Amino acid sequence: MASDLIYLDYAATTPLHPDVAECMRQVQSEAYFNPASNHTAGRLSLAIVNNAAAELAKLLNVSLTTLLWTSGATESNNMAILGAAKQREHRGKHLITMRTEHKAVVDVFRFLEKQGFEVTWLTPDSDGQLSSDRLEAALRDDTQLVSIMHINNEIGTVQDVAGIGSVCRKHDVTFHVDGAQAAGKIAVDLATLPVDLYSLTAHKFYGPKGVGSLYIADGISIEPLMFGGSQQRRMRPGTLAVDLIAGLGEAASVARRTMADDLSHLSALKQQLTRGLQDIDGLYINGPSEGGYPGILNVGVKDVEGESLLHALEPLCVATGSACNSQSLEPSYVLRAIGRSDLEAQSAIRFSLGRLTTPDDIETAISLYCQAVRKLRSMTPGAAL
Amino acid sequence: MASDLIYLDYAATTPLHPDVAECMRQVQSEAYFNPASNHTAGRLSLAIVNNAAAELAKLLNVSLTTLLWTSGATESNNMAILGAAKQREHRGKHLITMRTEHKAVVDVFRFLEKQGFEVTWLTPDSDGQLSSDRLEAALRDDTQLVSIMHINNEIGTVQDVAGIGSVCRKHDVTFHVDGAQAAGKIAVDLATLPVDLYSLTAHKFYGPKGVGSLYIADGISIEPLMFGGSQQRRMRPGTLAVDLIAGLGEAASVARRTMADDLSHLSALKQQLTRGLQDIDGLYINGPSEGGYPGILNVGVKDVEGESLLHALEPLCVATGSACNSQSLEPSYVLRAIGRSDLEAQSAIRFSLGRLTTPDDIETAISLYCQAVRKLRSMTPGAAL
Amino acid sequence: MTESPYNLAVRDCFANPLHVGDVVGGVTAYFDDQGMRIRISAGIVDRLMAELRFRAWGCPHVIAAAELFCRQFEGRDAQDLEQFAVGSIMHDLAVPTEKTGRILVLEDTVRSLRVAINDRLIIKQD
Amino acid sequence: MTESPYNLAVRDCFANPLHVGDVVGGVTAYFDDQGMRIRISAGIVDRLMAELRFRAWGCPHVIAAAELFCRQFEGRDAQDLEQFAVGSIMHDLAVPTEKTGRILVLEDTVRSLRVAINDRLIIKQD
Ligand SMILES: Cc1ncc(COP(=O)(O)O)c(C=O)c1O
Ligand SMILES: Cc1ncc(COP(=O)(O)O)c(C=O)c1O
Repeated sequence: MASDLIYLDYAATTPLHPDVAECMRQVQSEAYFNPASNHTAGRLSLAIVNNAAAELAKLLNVSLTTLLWTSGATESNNMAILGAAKQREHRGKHLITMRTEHKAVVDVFRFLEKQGFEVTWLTPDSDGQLSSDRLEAALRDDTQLVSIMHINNEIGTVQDVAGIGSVCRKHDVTFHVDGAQAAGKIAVDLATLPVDLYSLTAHKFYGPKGVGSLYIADGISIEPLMFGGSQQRRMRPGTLAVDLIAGLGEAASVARRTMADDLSHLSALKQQLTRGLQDIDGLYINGPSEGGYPGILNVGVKDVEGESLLHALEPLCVATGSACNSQSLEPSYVLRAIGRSDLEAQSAIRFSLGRLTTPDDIETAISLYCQAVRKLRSMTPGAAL
Repeated sequence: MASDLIYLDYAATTPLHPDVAECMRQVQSEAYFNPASNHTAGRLSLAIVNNAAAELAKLLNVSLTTLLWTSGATESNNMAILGAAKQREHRGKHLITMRTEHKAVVDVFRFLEKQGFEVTWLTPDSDGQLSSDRLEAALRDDTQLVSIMHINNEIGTVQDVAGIGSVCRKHDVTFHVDGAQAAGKIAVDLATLPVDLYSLTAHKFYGPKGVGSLYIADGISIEPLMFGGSQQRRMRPGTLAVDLIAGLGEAASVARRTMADDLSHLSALKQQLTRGLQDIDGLYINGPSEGGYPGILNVGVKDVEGESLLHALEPLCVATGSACNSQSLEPSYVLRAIGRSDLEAQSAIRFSLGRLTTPDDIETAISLYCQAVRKLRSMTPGAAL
Repeated sequence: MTESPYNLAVRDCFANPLHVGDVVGGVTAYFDDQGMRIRISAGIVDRLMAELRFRAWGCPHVIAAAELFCRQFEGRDAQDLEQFAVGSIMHDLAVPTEKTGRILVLEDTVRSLRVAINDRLIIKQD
Repeated sequence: MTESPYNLAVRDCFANPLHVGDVVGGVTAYFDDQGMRIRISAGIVDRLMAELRFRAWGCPHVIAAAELFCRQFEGRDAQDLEQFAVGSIMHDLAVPTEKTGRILVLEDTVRSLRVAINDRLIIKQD
């Protein structure tokens, strides 16, 4: 990367942790075999896969056999939601999710709507939070699936997964959680959380891109998304990418070791950033002012156009709205759902911080942001003279 | 890998070409960004993705916009077959494939059968070959999709894709080709071949595992398999794994340079192997005795049990049947389809050769095979005395 | 390899706008559409637009377009505004076609500026 | 890390079978089931199975089981065959349960060997 760039887009993707990169290199050169192959080399790769599964199982506090390898959270979400909805279709065709979910959840439910399912789209409060009471009120006799994300990718809201899950258990409703922004970043103990399906992706926590996992609690069964071959108990066919899986396992292991330090590092940086920006006139925080995930700070500012702000911020690499839809200029639907106007949503900038972010990076970010706002405001016509 | 192992299972998976490994390392450390991110870093990754697409497009002689990134041929096959079948459901519910297809095709059609589609399962001749006449005879007014693989993964048969494709074009039937064993290994010119959908996977031609592609000819539209986000023209969502994609592009570029040499290298080795084994009593070749892909030789031998043969062959890493189902002991359905008995199919060994295979490896393979057969036969009871 | 969505001209006009401001006592035109807002003011000396200033609220293309307009027409005869063409600005700044509507806001502003200058000149001639 | 589907005992019995062959003139039992074939012959000296030999067609577990049987019972009293237990062979060779049927072919062979030896001994006693 051009050395003058400052990367504050860790929620979009992270670099490989050096141990992960090293682990993958080793597997690529010494154990690149097909874990399904019935020979010594294949078994070497299979052992590596099993070892990685054990690492991920430890991170989530689950048993090894509850985890499937996928190509990422998008696939995990599709598999979980489509698979559960179809499997329990007889139980009812009512599904519940939130308006602030990631597209990889929203668009799956939109598809199911076209297939004859009925979806209730809950709106969270202005912090992005959904109370379990709100959820309970939305449940019906024919509700069979609820999908609520763990950490919001745009504004950092951490949902009350335990509370929402309990409500689902009480009503015998399958509960899926999109944990793409949470796994490996905050403690996720699936032995105690009442969650049936949990999606994650390695590249959000310093693991490789192109690999993720879906946790399927014991006793839960879903229809597969793909067919072919007997890998992964026929639930997800395809040659296992042993190096990617090893990388995910290593990233899980690193995350377990460093999670506490990561969180305090991020909290300090977020505080520094929040303080540095707070004196800007017309600045507001999108999302929770307290209690949110410390790696994400989303701010908007009055009377500044979003695209120009983003351009003026270069060499800061930050996001407007979700990384996944930042190529389009539509105002973020997440910000709209928590009550922002189109205009407000347009000036939103998501700073997402990570392990390699330094206080110097934050200082630079603050001063670039202040400058950019000043400059753009100085250009703004008041009104017709 | 333990240095005494001899890897002759290139059809299961291949090691990374050094240029591919190097390219991926560079991308991982310098351009690990999300190509969908709207900032300088993201655009750097996007340029790398576009560059890789250009390389793959050159390999297949197609335009860039016809290619989608997937997680591998399994996903490409599922997407192509399910997506085409559903898209053209109004046109008819009759589908055609072959009994010798890979599980990642077979099981998709089995699923479609359960969904109310009717599938004709064609049996190839004893070489594994399907003539376009046989195909044409099977077509009906309500046939909407034909899926025939390019190179068979177990026995190396190369299908007459041009002939079969012409028949499909003539009858306005969508034609999908599973090219997992062909792309990057033999010339595949999709500008001239009458193919609508073509699946491939990088790890079969010295690229990374966990990434593949689906070619969708201009004018062909299919339903997506997954939903979420606007990546890849909404056809395949999920964060693009820029390093894997770069690796696939690099592997395509290497393949273009080395294909002719690869093929003559493999032909020489296959000849050496065939000659070395030909004197064994009761030995026969499964698949085409001539004209097959030179990287694959599948042989069976009378009066020898398969599992013991495989074990006696260690440290040779070879496959019995397809890599993907070699954990189970069922006789290969591919060999059954070309007319082998269960017993014959059980002793089948697939040698699959690759760029790094040496004449010495082949010599060792020959002598281990001869020894193993001798030993096991010496143990065989004639009959009740 | 790093392809910016803004060409060099946009980046220069955006980073170094030389014409931000207002000409006090000058002729002014303002337009507001599509969420974009542009104000241009001209200081007229003997039919010449001796000074051109702009303020704009919009994406980098809109800001750069306003700046480029000022760079191109400052010091020229007010008549020359007839020659102003959105097409050439779109081309110079490689504006993506989906943003055409935004650049038309500049066109509207320039047209209204021309009218206002003509009015002023007519008044003066009277 | 490389876990073989065969434990050390299987690998040893398979790689170094010491009892392949036939005892010419010995007592012989043959069984053929589940696609497995096992023949065992015993050279009897004073009720002792002085020599045990096998031939087998089957997977490595079956071959190893036959070899292990010979190793365990060679030199022992024919009566001891009563003690032969599939369970202990399955355990020693860590045979996966789905292969139980195959090992039962060995049991059948051993049972038939016992009967044949008894017959021979009775004949001799006569
Ligand atoms: C909340 C959330 N869910 C799902 C995804 C999709 O993950 P991936 O792109 O790895 O499939 C992302 C990231 O893009 C995310 O932030
Ligand atoms: C013919 C064929 N099709 C499809 C596949 C599936 O490829 P992948 O495992 O990379 O998804 C394979 C390899 O396993 C294959 O040989």
